[in-house]
Amino acid sequence: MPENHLPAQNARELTFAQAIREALAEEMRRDSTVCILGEDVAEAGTPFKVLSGLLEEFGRDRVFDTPISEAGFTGLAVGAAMAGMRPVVDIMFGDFVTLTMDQMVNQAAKIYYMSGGAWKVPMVMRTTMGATRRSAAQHSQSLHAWFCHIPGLKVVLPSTPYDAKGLLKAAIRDENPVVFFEDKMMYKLKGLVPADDYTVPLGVADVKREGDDITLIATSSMVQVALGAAVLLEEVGISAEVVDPRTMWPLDEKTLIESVKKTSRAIVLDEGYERYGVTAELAAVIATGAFYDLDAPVKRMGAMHVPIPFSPPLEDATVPTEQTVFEAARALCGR
Amino acid sequence: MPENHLPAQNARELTFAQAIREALAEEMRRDSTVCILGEDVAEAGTPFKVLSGLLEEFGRDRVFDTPISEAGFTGLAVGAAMAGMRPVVDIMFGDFVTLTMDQMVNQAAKIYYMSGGAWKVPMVMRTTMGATRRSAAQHSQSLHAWFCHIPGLKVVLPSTPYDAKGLLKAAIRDENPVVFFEDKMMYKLKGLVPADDYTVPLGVADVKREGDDITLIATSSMVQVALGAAVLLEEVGISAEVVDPRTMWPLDEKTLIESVKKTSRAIVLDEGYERYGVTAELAAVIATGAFYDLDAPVKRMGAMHVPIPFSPPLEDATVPTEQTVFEAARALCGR
Amino acid sequence: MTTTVRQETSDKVDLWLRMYRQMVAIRQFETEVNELYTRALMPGLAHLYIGEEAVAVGVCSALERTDYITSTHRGHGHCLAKGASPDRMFAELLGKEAGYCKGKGGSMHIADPATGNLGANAIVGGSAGIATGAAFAAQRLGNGRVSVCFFGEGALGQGVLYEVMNLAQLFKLPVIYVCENNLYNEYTHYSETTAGEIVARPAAFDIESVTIDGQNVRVVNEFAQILVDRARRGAGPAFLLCNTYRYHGHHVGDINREYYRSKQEEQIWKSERDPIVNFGKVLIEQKIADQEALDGIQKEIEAQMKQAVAFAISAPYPDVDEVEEDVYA
Amino acid sequence: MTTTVRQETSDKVDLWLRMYRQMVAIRQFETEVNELYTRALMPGLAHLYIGEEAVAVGVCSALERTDYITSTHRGHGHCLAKGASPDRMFAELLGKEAGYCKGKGGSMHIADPATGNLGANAIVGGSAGIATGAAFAAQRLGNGRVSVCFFGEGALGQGVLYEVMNLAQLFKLPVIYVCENNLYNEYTHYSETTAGEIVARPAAFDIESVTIDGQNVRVVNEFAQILVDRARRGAGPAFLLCNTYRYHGHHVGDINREYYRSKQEEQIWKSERDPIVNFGKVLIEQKIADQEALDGIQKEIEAQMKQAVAFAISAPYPDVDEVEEDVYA
Ligand SMILES: Cc1ncc(C[n+]2csc(CCOP(=O)(O)OP(=O)(O)O)c2C)c(N)n1
Ligand SMILES: Cc1ncc(C[n+]2csc(CCOP(=O)(O)OP(=O)(O)O)c2C)c(N)n1
Ligand SMILES: [Mg+2]
Ligand SMILES: [Mg+2]
Repeated sequence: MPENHLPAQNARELTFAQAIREALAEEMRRDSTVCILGEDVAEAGTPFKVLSGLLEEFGRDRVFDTPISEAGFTGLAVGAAMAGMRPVVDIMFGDFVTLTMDQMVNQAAKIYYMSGGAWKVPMVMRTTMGATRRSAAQHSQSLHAWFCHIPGLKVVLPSTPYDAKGLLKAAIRDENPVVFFEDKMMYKLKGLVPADDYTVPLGVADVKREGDDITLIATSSMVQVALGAAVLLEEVGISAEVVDPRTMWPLDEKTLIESVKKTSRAIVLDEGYERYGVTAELAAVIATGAFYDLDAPVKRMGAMHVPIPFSPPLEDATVPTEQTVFEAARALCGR
Repeated sequence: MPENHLPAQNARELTFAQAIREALAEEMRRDSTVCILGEDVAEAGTPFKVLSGLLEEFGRDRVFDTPISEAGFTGLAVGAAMAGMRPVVDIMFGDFVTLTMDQMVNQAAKIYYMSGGAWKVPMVMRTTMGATRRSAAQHSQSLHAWFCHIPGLKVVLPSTPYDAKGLLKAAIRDENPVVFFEDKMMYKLKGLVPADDYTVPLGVADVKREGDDITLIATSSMVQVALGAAVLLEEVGISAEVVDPRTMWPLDEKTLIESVKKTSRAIVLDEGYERYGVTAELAAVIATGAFYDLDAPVKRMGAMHVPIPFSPPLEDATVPTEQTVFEAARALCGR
Repeated sequence: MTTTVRQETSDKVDLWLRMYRQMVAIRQFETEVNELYTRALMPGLAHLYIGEEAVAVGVCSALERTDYITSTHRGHGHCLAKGASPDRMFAELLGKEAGYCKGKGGSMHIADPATGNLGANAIVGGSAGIATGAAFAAQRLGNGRVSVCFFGEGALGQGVLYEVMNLAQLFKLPVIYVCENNLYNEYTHYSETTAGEIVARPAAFDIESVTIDGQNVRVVNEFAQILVDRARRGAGPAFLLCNTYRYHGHHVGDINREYYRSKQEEQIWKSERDPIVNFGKVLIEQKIADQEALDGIQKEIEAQMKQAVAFAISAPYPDVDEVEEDVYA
Repeated sequence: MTTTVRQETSDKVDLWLRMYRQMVAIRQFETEVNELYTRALMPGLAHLYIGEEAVAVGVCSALERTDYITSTHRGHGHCLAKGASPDRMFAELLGKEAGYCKGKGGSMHIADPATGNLGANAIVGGSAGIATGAAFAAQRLGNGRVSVCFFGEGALGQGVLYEVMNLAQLFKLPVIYVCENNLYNEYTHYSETTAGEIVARPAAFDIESVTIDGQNVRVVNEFAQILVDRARRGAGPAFLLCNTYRYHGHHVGDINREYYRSKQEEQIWKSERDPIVNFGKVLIEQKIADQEALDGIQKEIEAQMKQAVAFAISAPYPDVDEVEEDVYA
């Protein structure tokens, strides 16, 4: 059974946000080169209050409020990482990564390779994703697929407090630029988190629930949706396995494929746009890897191909829900 | 037979670059709101000389040299389009689109939707793609997959002079923001182009070669590679069909799926990074649409998941070639 | 001669009264927004413009209806000052079909071609390119329009602003960059995020730059008029720095603000520099209105806003099928 | 006292001769690059630094080996001045395993930790963040290093430059922005792309800004030294505008240039303002060297460069398997 299903004895219940904060605090204590840069990260602790208290413990030498200059402070972090720091930059809404693409993609991602391994860029970009917060089209996107497409970057999408803490600590210790996506609707999600130091390695998927009839491969907040759908499916006699890749790159293809080989049916769930996004890659990987075992086409469920609307009934229609996943799974299983 | 296999009687042989230039010139003559903005587009006619002569014909009121401000002049084009112009912006190397993502994605792509249809953004971004020019990691990327992922944008990847001209004219006349990718290694490619006014509609795939045993779905410069591979395959008795989607969005799924249903085998070829890119979407679409007809998993061939290296032997290894496609197709056909 | 003077005076009276009414309307609109939030009737959040009314009103009163504006996340005031109607605005804030964007945009994306409003924008600095581009189009099409880009001082952090100011000056575009310095980027004082003098930045691109009291609507309007006329004449872009203050939090949910600004600071701005109160005093002093008239305006607008809110509340949501409409034109 | 003076003098003599040699080395290196291109021995293109040697040499001579630089597409001069060895540079330009980046970077991406070279960069303005960040690290780690960001005047078009200048001044970072104004952004005169005075831009962020003759290596070095010392003391960032000129085309393939600049203009810069020739005259005047000594330097360096080229030509390409190495650390 995966490690996080057996939390250590000293585990406490924490929210997702608390788990993130704890990961940062522990790494900042462990390594004085870890620092935080972003807008309203100091006194305000970000608008989501995820970083509250870090300024008090670590002071202004470690937690830096920046101007509203996403490209600028991300670029600064790239150089700082090359020259001996381990910066963690905070991009408030994932929609603003648009402004950082040159720094992340033409610089951070390529420096190790372009320099033939001479310079490395150990930095983390933490940012958010996820809709249904009534924040409209420029504050609701899940743009992680862009980073997944770029060699040189690692991309992490935690789905539980346990994973969030362990993966963030691993990301900070990683020698490469890592982009870490937090679903802003999940900050209050609770879960058991050990007090002892631990990391979750990047590149290892986690079977969040075992099952036999269908595999639901889900990322970030969609893991909870998948788990909810699995309960509904159980009621109609369908046993669903829920697999969380946890990191999009490196991607643990083996675990995904093995699960689908076992169940012979799969739905891929991700909150990014469905088209040309994460669901496409995962579906393609499975369709190839489990080609001879699939009893039905892999079903993809992502965000509808529209800018996220503000109006609540419209916005709610754009993302997969327990109910829509339940129905899709039923249809796929032919029951 | 598709229209472009039967060029009108007044067709001439033009290079890909000439076809682009002619499309722009014709549209600029037809519509005085069409203008060009970019770096070194006027006297220099771009470093690729694609726009040579346009300044002479249309003057400084229509062809604007800009500072090296990709975000700035793209943003300017968005506003200009809203207020009655039809700007065509030139992003010299496709690698620099990193700098325009906020303008294209948070602004251009969403304005029509966010305003409930009140404002539209009829603009075209022309940019380049393609490796093997010995330009290294920051001047060789093919980042079109990012735009394909974003609702509100259309994405065009022409593969012949005929398509280039017809698609560019259609893009300029389109009421939406369109991103138009030109493979810089194809500018000298020749083909027949009618002198008469014509457009190629966005969203219609083209069967570039008919065949029975395997479908090679290819974009941009990969179409020539696929056609070359098809010739090699013919020699070993494999009949390959080559299908060019021409536009990534809107995507003509039907034509792709029908071809694969007929041949029962498919390779998807695209010069973008293979991971989380165009090949994933096309493979997923086919794996679903032709699920019951496929005799083998869809094979994806894109750029290797590495920053493009400078060193010629390394760079050449990163992209599919006639030979590697030939071999993959043979393996897929089991011969 | 006498006639002209009288004409001017009555023009001025009209303008002043109109500006006063508009400022009251914005304040009352925003008061209702806060109320809607408190009563949990509004989805999401909103950024109130209360305290800054003189900027939007002073500037927009210098514009023609066909002139362009772009606005920000704190955009209700700009939209109203440019002529938007409160009922369709409230409807938009509640995500209703009758809203300016059919409910698809919400508080941060109100747009309206009829009043030249190119749209509010939730990306800080995100409309700088758009406003500059509209000015480019106006120049190319020769339609004499001017474009105004409203933004908070936080947008000075965004590089694209410098890119487009350079372009605007090179092309001599009719665009006015109106910077609303309300002292805070969300929860951070602007002095922590802004090196040097603000107006030195546009000035570095040779852009005409003026710093004014953004709490005095007459001053704002006078300077805006000068810069707009100048732009319309073809003399190029300008930068108008308006010093102002927001009375409420960064957004409606930002209630406990003492960790980033003092109650005392808020109190001083409210009691000494309120744009509506102070302008009301001027109107009375100059005998353009008496207290009763001002109270009447207040009442009338309150009633109008209540009605507009009621309209929005009872308006229907868009049909769910609408979600896939308007993606492509 | 006498001793000190003699000491200073001999220091100066050493420095001047070293700077002279370095300028000659850069010119000779670039001459060979052009030759490699003409003889079709080099893959791709390269952007020659000939004419601008005094900037890289003057600035880098004010730096310690451990100080940082970032460079541009026109970067050979900066890399050499910071201490790179020509053989490994040529090897890189030819895509060979022995190159600074194992052949993976090529002309535009030479990087070398041993000499503090954070890397050339093919994105205009692309290294502004990196240089600023290295200064940030130096400050945080307290290692006393200074960071220099070289860029052409074309990079003034990139917004990120303003974002990081603001950050650098707010954080008082030890970074020097060295702007090489060689008059052209590729094929467009900088006056068509640059509104206002260049140095007004950094000055707007309260950054110490100086304009100097970039063709005079002594002037460049003196001012660079002042700004570097200042930064090392903790006094914050600076901006050094160096007026200069590239003799060759934008890149080696840009041969017919008359559509964007006159032969006469090129001639004047070459004949009247050549940094090597003019500095050579000073060395002779001041009796630091005679013509023969200078000719000797020239010969010696020519031979050295020929040898380095030969090394690179005969060096092997990386193994094809190398293509998948170094993607992740
Ligand atoms: C590019 C970008 N970065 C960050 C944000 C988050 N954000 C929204 S408003 C704001 C502060 C804006 O301050 P200012 O421009 O002064 O406007 P004000 O709110 O004071 O009117 C921030 C950081 C954003 N919307 N866009
Ligand atoms: C972001 C970006 N835009 C455009 C280019 C293409 N480009 C390469 S060099 C250059 C001109 C640079 O001019 P300048 O900064 O003055 O440097 P110089 O070549 O004169 O040394 C341009 C436009 C680029 N490399 N990066
Ligand atoms: Mg503010
Ligand atoms: Mg230059």
